[in-house]
Amino acid sequence: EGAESWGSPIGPDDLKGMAAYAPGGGDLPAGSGTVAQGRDLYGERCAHCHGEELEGIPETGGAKLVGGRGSLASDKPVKTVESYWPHAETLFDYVKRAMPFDDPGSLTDDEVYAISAFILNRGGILPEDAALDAGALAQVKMPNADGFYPGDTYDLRLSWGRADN
Amino acid sequence: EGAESWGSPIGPDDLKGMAAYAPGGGDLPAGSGTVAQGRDLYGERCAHCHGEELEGIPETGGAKLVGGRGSLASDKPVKTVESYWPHAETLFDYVKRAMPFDDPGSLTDDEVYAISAFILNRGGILPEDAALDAGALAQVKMPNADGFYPGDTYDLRLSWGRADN
Amino acid sequence: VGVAAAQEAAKAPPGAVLYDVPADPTKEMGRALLEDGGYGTRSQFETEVRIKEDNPTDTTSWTFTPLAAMLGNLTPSGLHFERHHGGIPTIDPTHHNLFVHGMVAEAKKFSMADLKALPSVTRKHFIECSGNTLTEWKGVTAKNVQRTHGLLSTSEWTGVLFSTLARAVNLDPQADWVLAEGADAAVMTRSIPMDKLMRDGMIVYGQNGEALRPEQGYPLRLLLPGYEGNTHIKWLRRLQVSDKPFMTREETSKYSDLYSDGRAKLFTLEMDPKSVITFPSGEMKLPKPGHYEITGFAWTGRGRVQAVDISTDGGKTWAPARLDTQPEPQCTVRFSFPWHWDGSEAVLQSRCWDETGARQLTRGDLIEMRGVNSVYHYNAIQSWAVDAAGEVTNVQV
Amino acid sequence: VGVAAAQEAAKAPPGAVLYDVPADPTKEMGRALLEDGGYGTRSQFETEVRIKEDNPTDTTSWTFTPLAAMLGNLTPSGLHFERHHGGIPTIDPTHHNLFVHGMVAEAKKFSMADLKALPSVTRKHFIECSGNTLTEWKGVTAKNVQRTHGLLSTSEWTGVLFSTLARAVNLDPQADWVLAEGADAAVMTRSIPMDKLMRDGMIVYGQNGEALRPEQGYPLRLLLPGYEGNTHIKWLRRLQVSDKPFMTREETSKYSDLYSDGRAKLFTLEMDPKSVITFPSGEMKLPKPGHYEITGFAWTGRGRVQAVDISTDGGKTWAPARLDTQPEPQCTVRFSFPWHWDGSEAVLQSRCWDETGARQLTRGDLIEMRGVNSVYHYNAIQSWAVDAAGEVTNVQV
Ligand code: HEC
Ligand code: HEC
Ligand SMILES: [Ca+2]
Ligand SMILES: [Ca+2]
Ligand SMILES: [Ca+2]
Ligand SMILES: [Ca+2]
Ligand SMILES: [Ca+2]
Ligand SMILES: [Ca+2]
Ligand SMILES: [Co+2]
Ligand SMILES: [Co+2]
Repeated sequence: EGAESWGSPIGPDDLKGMAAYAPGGGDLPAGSGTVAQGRDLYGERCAHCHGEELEGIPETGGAKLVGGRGSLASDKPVKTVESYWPHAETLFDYVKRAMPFDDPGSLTDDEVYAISAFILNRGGILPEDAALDAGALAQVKMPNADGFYPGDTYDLRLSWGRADN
Repeated sequence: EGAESWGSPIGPDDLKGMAAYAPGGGDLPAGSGTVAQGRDLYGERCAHCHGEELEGIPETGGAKLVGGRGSLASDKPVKTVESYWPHAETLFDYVKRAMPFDDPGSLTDDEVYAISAFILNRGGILPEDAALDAGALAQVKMPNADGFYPGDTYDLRLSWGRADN
Repeated sequence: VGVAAAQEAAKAPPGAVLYDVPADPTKEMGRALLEDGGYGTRSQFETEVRIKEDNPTDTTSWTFTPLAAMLGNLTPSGLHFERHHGGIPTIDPTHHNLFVHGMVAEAKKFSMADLKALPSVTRKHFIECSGNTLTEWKGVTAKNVQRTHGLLSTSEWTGVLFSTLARAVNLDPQADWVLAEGADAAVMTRSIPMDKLMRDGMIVYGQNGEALRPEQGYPLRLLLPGYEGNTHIKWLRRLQVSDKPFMTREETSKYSDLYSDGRAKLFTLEMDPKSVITFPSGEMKLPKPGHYEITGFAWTGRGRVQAVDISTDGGKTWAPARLDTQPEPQCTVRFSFPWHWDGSEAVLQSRCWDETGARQLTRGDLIEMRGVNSVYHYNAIQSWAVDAAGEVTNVQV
Repeated sequence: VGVAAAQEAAKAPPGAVLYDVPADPTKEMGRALLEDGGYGTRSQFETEVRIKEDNPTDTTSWTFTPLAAMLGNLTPSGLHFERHHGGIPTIDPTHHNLFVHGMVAEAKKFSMADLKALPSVTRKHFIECSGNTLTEWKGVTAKNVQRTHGLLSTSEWTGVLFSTLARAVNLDPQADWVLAEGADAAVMTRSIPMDKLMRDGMIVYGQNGEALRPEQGYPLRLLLPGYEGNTHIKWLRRLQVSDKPFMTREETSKYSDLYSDGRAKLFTLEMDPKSVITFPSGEMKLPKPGHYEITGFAWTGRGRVQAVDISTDGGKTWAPARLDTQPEPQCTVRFSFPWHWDGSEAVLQSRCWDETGARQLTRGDLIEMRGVNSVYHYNAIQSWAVDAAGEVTNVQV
């Protein structure tokens, strides 16, 4: 009996409700939703924290979800889904897992597609008549997709080596 | 400012009520007490836990204080003040600091001399008419005074070295 | 413990129980043992507590460890800093499983009993939130060291090495990343490089000799020595093995570091060398000129602390500090430095190096390199000014 | 914390607070932070407690650490074993002083503030009562490892070296012994050899990162690495320097070791090499044949643990165990050993050596050397029998 006997096999239902949706979309679930559907859902489930105009409501902790494009190199960078997020799949993944904050994990896949479509529309990323499903979501190109360094770097001049004095 | 500045000098009253009475008697306090005085005090302050005959009352936790001489090498050694304690000063020191258990530290020096005299008398160490003070207590020779090894030893045969197998 | 006792307890400081204080404890029998039911509490005279950030909701917020009050190197479990994104869940360990699946030959689940039966390791490590000290990027903000550096705690952790589980599930050798997922309301997720997990990643159930505290992920958390705190997924329920990172919200929208050119770094995971003087520190007052022992903590995510220096003149001159504990990998050390304060103004600083040669930066160098919008990984040298009255304040020089 | 909360708390296990358990913690917001007032508690699912000896009075008695439930090497402060001779005093630290006098050039007192301002050290050490395992001298008595070996605990301790105080009081070089005295109702006293105090004796105020717990001597105790527990005077108030031992009641009537010739040894202070298997151990049951990780603790008062061996056949054959923590001076180590139980009867044993070469004795050797009336310092190899049903019991072989 070595390591192969440790733990037990995962049953067919064990992972039900557990998923993560990485960029590329291969893992995204079935289902779909439109901007129009998303507008209504957003109004019911999200607006009391994130604002009717997605402007954020600081007193609730609900972040601003749109705006801020072009601000990242300024003194006052505004980071939102629109301005900062590199991948649209992350929006689906996060809303599905953690939102609405006051009833987490309560949305169906269709609802999450719809709400994501609405947020991306209000961020000027999708047109008003857009619909999202697995394939469409994976095609979305986010405005800041190229806004990240390719990897970590060592700044040897400043960070390494003993100081002079 | 080195170590010499750390802490502060001890004031004249700081150590009041703090003492320890080591063998030799040089530190023992003034005062005195007789076996007869001790008998009464013992009856009032000690007997309900240690027994009228100093036989101990297990339910109270009060130890047997006399008897047990000659038992130490037997299967059932009985350790008491009489049979085991090497120094009479220790009796004074301990009763003064910690007894009576239900009112610790409440006895005067005279009372402790008297009670010590009584316990040592009942242990066959002092005569019925004995009195104790600093000088007399330091002279008491306890029955088991020589019952201790001079120092710690290493049993190399058994305790040291790696086992064979 | 009866209701009367509980009412009495309600008047004591958190974590303590009130008892009468005798005038002379040698003249009165003390309290009996096991009045505490068999699990003791701290002294009623000890009042230091975690304090919380003033956030809109206390279910996504953080609390700070009272670093200046710490005695020794460990953080008492009751004072370990917290960061929650969906509150503190209450999880029955008999129903909790860890699922390991994805790029593995045999997907497996492990109950808590399974995990506790596997070979374990016990190691002492700090955890630091990569947001620790973030208030100081744009200027002096926090007033004391609990607020400037209190998202840092050190514990003895016990659990199973990730590599042990990797053998059990027969890991695909092509795998490069693992998604770790928590069972809280945030269903927190982070992608972890396989190299890290295989080197020293741990699945821990023990903290300071007992089970993890609820706030620290009871019954199970990920422990990634030296990595930013957010990656040490609490209430761990799932590890999904993959060949690429998942780009979760936490690692893109949140724990990424914005540079002044408007671009950001992802996956800045190792915590940089850092140190801070905890005595004297902000909001303290030195009663009079004389001898003081400057003390503090130093740490690095990259290995062991190599050395700590102290300056009392705002960085003009430096002298080595004593290390008062043995440096261990990814663990805090305590340092100290004997100082004669002559009553004139002084600026106290500490800086450290680690065994890789990485050093703690001056504020100027850090900002030259990173700008002021990075949010995370602020590890500049901290300055405390002592004025002629002995008042100690947070300054930047 | 209000009264209602306190009433609720009264229903939780000691050291815990009861919360509702959601069916799915990912679908419901967890509790907010700082509901605990800023000092956390253990999980409501953790129920292990200290248990007490059944003595006539609970003010002179002891409690045992639940060793089999310990995760890691440290003992949580709330589960540290206790031995009190006059109950647990409640002492206000602002009124507590340490007096150092006798054979010194400058008798001094040190307030708690004085002591905390001095250079400190932080070290991890076990404390073991020399009465640990005393029930086993005359035959099998205790049923589980909490009762057989639970007068053993390990903590990180912080405080001032005795040698630091020795400089401050200008110690007389002729001094050979120091009386240490506590401020409890027993006014506990022990004489300590100067060599020990000058080598590594500590005056500690910190335990596991915070102040000493009340049961452990708050606000101050003596810490003598590797010495029998009774010498680590709690609630320490006085150190009287002398050229001879004081022959206190504790060190003559009590903590002396009677040999079969009727003579006794005084001042047997160093704890001998000792180890014990905590899993599997007495009163446990192995559910079925298969793979088990044997685990336990080893320790020695003389330095570091060198090695641990395991036997599964009652001492006929031995094989080395893994050391799962780094040996440190006078500190426990965790060991483990992978064992395939084939379902037949087995007798499990561990034995250890320390870096001085001292070894843990068989019961036969120990009794040959010391008789059965020594009371203290029982360090024989412990045997746990596993029967064919998997039941584990305490045996002597
Ligand atoms: C009761 C308040 C509340 C409601 C309702 C709510 N949110 Fe949120 N939202 C929050 C809070 C608080 C956070 C920050 C969570 C954290 O700290 O991790 C957040 C974060 C987010 C973020 C991440 C923002 C970023 O920049 O990282 C997104 C996207 C989001 N919410 C979308 C939604 C959507 C879509 C809905 C409705 C389906 C919704 N929220 C409903 C409070 C709310
Ligand atoms: C309320 C009960 C009680 C009373 C009253 C009491 N004792 Fe004790 N005595 C005890 C207990 C309990 C112990 C053991 C204390 C310990 O565990 O350290 C003890 C221990 C002793 C011992 C040490 C025994 C040994 O062999 O080590 C002596 C001597 C002693 N008592 C003398 C006295 C005297 C003299 C008095 C009265 C002045 C007295 N006691 C009153 C309960 C009592
Ligand atoms: Ca009294
Ligand atoms: Ca690869
Ligand atoms: Ca880096
Ligand atoms: Ca819900
Ligand atoms: Ca000498
Ligand atoms: Ca010895
Ligand atoms: Co980072
Ligand atoms: Co001894």
